[in-house]
Amino acid sequence: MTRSNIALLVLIAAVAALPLFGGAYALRLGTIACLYAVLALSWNVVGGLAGYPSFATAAFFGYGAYAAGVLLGHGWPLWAAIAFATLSAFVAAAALGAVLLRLRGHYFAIASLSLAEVLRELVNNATDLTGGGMGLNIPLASGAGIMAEATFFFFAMWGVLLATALMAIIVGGSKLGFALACIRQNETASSMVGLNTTLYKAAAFGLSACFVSAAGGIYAAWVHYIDPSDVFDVLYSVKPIVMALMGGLGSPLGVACGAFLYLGLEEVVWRNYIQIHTGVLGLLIVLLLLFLPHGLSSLRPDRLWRRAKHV
Amino acid sequence: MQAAQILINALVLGCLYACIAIGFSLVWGVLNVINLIHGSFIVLGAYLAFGLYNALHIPPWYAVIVAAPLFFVLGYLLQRLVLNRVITAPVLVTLTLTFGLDLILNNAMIYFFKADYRKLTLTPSLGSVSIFDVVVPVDRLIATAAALALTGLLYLLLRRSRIGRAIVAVRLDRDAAVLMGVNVPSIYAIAFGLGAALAGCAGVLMALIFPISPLTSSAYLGKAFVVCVLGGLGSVSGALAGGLLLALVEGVGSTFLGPSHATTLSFVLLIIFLVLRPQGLVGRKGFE
Amino acid sequence: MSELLRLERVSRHFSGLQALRDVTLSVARGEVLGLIGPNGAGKTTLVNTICGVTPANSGTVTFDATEITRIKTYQAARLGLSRTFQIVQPFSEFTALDNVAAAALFSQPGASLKGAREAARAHLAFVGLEAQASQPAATLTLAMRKRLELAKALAMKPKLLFLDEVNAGLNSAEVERATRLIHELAAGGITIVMIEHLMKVVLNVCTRIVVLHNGTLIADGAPREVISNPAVVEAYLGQKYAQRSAGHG
Amino acid sequence: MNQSWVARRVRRSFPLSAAVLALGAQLSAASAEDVIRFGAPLPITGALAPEAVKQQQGYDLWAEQANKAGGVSVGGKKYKVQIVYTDYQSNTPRAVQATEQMISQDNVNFMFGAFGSGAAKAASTVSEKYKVPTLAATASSSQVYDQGYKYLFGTFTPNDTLTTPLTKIIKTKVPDVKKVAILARNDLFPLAIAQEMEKSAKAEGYEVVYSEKYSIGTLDHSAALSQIKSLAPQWIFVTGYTNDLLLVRKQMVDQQMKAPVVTMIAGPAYQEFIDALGPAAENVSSAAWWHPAEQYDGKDIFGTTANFVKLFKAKYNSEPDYGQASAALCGALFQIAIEKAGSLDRDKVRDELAKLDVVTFFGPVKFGANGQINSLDPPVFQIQGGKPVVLFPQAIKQGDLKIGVN
Repeated sequence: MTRSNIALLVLIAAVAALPLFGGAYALRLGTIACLYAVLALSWNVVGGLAGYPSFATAAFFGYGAYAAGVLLGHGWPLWAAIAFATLSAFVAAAALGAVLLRLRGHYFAIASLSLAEVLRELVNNATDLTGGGMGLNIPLASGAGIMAEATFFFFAMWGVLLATALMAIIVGGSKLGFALACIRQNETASSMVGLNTTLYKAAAFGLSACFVSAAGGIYAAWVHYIDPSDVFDVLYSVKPIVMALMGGLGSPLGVACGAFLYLGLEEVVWRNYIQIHTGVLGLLIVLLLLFLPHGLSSLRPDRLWRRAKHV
Repeated sequence: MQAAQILINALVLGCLYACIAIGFSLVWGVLNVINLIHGSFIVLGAYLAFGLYNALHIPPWYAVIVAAPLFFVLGYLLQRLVLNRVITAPVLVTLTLTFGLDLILNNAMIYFFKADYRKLTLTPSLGSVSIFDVVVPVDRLIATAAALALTGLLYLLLRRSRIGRAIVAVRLDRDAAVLMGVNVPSIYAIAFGLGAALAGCAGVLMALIFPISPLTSSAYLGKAFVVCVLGGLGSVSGALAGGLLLALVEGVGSTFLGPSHATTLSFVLLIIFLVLRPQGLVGRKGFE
Repeated sequence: MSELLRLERVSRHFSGLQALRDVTLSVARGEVLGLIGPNGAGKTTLVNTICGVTPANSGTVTFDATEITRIKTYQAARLGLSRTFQIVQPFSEFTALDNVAAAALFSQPGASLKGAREAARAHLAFVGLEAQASQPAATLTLAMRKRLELAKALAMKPKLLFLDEVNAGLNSAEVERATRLIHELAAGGITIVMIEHLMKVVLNVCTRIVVLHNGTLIADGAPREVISNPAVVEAYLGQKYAQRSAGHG
Repeated sequence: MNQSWVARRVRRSFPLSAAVLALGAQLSAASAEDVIRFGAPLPITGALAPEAVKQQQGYDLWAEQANKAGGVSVGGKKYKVQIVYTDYQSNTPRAVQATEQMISQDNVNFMFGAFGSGAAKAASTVSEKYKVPTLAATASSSQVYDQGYKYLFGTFTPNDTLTTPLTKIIKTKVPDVKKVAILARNDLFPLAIAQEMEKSAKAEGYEVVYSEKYSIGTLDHSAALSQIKSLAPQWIFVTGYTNDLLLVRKQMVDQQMKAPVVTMIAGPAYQEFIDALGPAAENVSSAAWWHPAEQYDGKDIFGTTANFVKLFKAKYNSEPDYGQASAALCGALFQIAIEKAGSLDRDKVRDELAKLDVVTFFGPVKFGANGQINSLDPPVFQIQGGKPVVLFPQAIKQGDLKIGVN
């Protein structure tokens, strides 16, 4: 249990205290912060640990939103719908991963990117099941007042974040994490020492999907109305990568900090530059990648002299 | 009768798709960078054509000659000053970087050109020509002819000129090219400039047919992706093969399955090709 | 001595290039087989074909009485077929210990990470790298990395060990040391197939030699006879020289 | 391809400074002396950006007129009007977040709905919870008003009020229409209109030979159009936003498709559609919730329709369309309700809105129980000689339906 993992759990516990002093809007921001952290931590398993540039997060998020949304529409309780969304996402992603993860580099990136496109069009055309282009109404999970509902969904998303963080910590220290690190460094050598790369990659892809799908389900119940082009938006695939790059790839703590930092920047930028906020966001991404490739965590003084040596 | 119409439509559209994709394919093949700004370059080209036509009455097929150098310089500088710093980084960084640049360019276009849709309407509208009741609009024919000319020009450049040979050498084996005395960084910049020029010119031609708005950039980018993977990377023949296949699939697909399934079909096809034949129809295996 | 590995008419081509042509070969338990031949003869391809990196297009490969022609690389590793690479392939960011631990961990299903690290320490000691245990593999010298490869191969508890030019790029003292290690391994009962150009090492260590030329086996026998066989000399040094040497046998 | 360049796991003992959550949360709420603040979430970026420009023009025109006339009188005291804009990037969840942010952070008094039926519906859940009266200027689908919300009102009549009168006119004026083809954009509003159209057509005994959806962002419709052409329908009905309809119409001309009646909804009402297509727009029929040719004498701040059109042209030098008019109407309705309620109390203003029965420049305004307006006859019109000519309702009829679109 490295110090950084303990710090991560402390950070998540601190976030849980938000309802004590935050209003409804702060709770909404807190829920989105937990959502972003779930996306980034889940992506990190396949993108940071295994080094596979996955752009499939949006596909899993949309899948979870619609899977849970449809089930909630048919009267399922929230926890059952979320559980189904989580498990089915793991199985589907693992099976898909075994095929897609045979590709590498750009080809894998493009395949994972088009996964969301295919899923969105399938949902778009299954009008009688998902409402297609007309979107899907999700019945109110709990009819209570503003604060009650805001707090309920905040803790629901926070629960998923906690589960994701524990998963990330366990995987990091386990045989799976060790195997993924081997695969990232040299996949051929890994298979030469007896590592079944397809199995471990599929497991990593499944783990990167299940909690994102759970978060998608909670999200659907929270907004009460979803439509395909919103929940399968490519930004859900790109943002986790930027967050992970911001915080420093690989370590769960860095990735989580990256997620919170990203939300802070996005909120400030979105609020103050109404007309040009997407441009400002783009500028941030470019500057980050050009000048801080190892993420902001590499800004700490004692690391600076080492970085200078690299250049 | 209808089959002939679908076939002709697919042929014409296929060439346009090839023209949209060729610049993207060149940059991907040579620099091994997935250039997400490609769609916005096309839209910028369309705005240029719109501006030139409305202000100076220069029709698009001449505006192409103006667009090529302008976009080449834009692409060259962008690569030299920005992309070159991360060119050796893994796909993650370069792809996300071009995504950031696209956000900037696209937002700038919305801000300066306002988001509403513009359409370049030629005052003596060219109408359409029909050969034994298969109808093809003249402006589309012109765009297709120009597109073929553009891709042909690139083919000759890659085959005949020194710069072209150097670009192909870098695409095939960067390290070997360095040993042969090829100045790789400048070839990268030239190739990216060329890619941007091709995108700009494609945009000018698209202005003839499609409405102009920053919001269509993602549609163009999506087509470029699919065409590159179907046809094969970095080669003119690949772009043509991929373009024609995509146009045919979309045409047939939307006729028999309904138009809303056309895009689904093209992305499903993309994934099938990626898994079974990543090098595409005419591409060669053996490079990342 | 019972047979450990059998190849029957194994061929392998790479779209036009015929790398292996009808190779039939048998390796008995405990043998130290030298696999020699000029560059491009197909030696490494033969090893890759056996280990499943480039499966044979025709013919069969049987190992320890089970057919492994279509085997996946990781399954071959788990059966006890382990190899070192001609161009060294370490996990550069891992420490030397973790490199060997990875081999110990994944070659025996059910092994634990902790147990694998302990076993790794012993293998590192055997090849004389325990001092570098916590150093990242990328910072090791070539000789050390070669020995790390050896330690990794040993950590997989191999029945059959392929050494692919393990002495390439080493100075004479390092070669001396590597040869001593191979002697100890052979003494320990591990069957070894060595791809090697240094005749001094081959003659010193190998119990039998096979020669590969243009993908076909052209000689098989005791080291002394094989290297004086005219066909072998011709393969290595070309036509003209072969007649002259045959002249004064 | 070895990826150690960035993806190397960087050992770090302690993370960055504390989480940045606090950084983003606070924005100073403007001091609210005597100003009424209206929240207006708009899709300034993203796919619906062109619609945001129109909405903002409508809102700003009303605010300017209200302030020029000294402001809104609340129980005798005059209050200035201020509109708070935010961009929800044509992304429905962002519209929900923007609505809550404006209500709880910027303390707006009242809300204008987000653009379109989807976003308006999602955002209405938040404004309903906070009990903030919301006037949705562009939400026509009845599904938006099916959740029994008390604080949501909409100034567009249901979609079938557009398709039914149109079908009746075609039934009487063009007897040889038998087969109808429908092509709809796969999006909430265009799809809802297409479904209503299919119902109205079948009700009138027409045979719907083609009814398909095209996905958002489709660049080329030639395949679908050539299939429609082979079915030779007499009436072609296409729904979508301006860009889609421009594309479809141009490609119909490219394929020399002719039909007695071609109807397009939500495009021809915009001047850009007519300018961009020129002759190709001739005889295209359509329907919309409002039209500049109407002559109503309203009790609102704008008074007559003609006066509204004059003010709009003076400020933006272009013909107003139904989107801009509806946005301005929402402002005017809020003004009437606030002045009648004589207070800024949200419940009082809500009750006034619910009881409203007034003629405005937009037409007679009366809200049904579910909050959707039901007192308007959306005009049917056809583009003749480059100008939209009203065919229905009878009160403002300007011409008869011309047959034949080529």
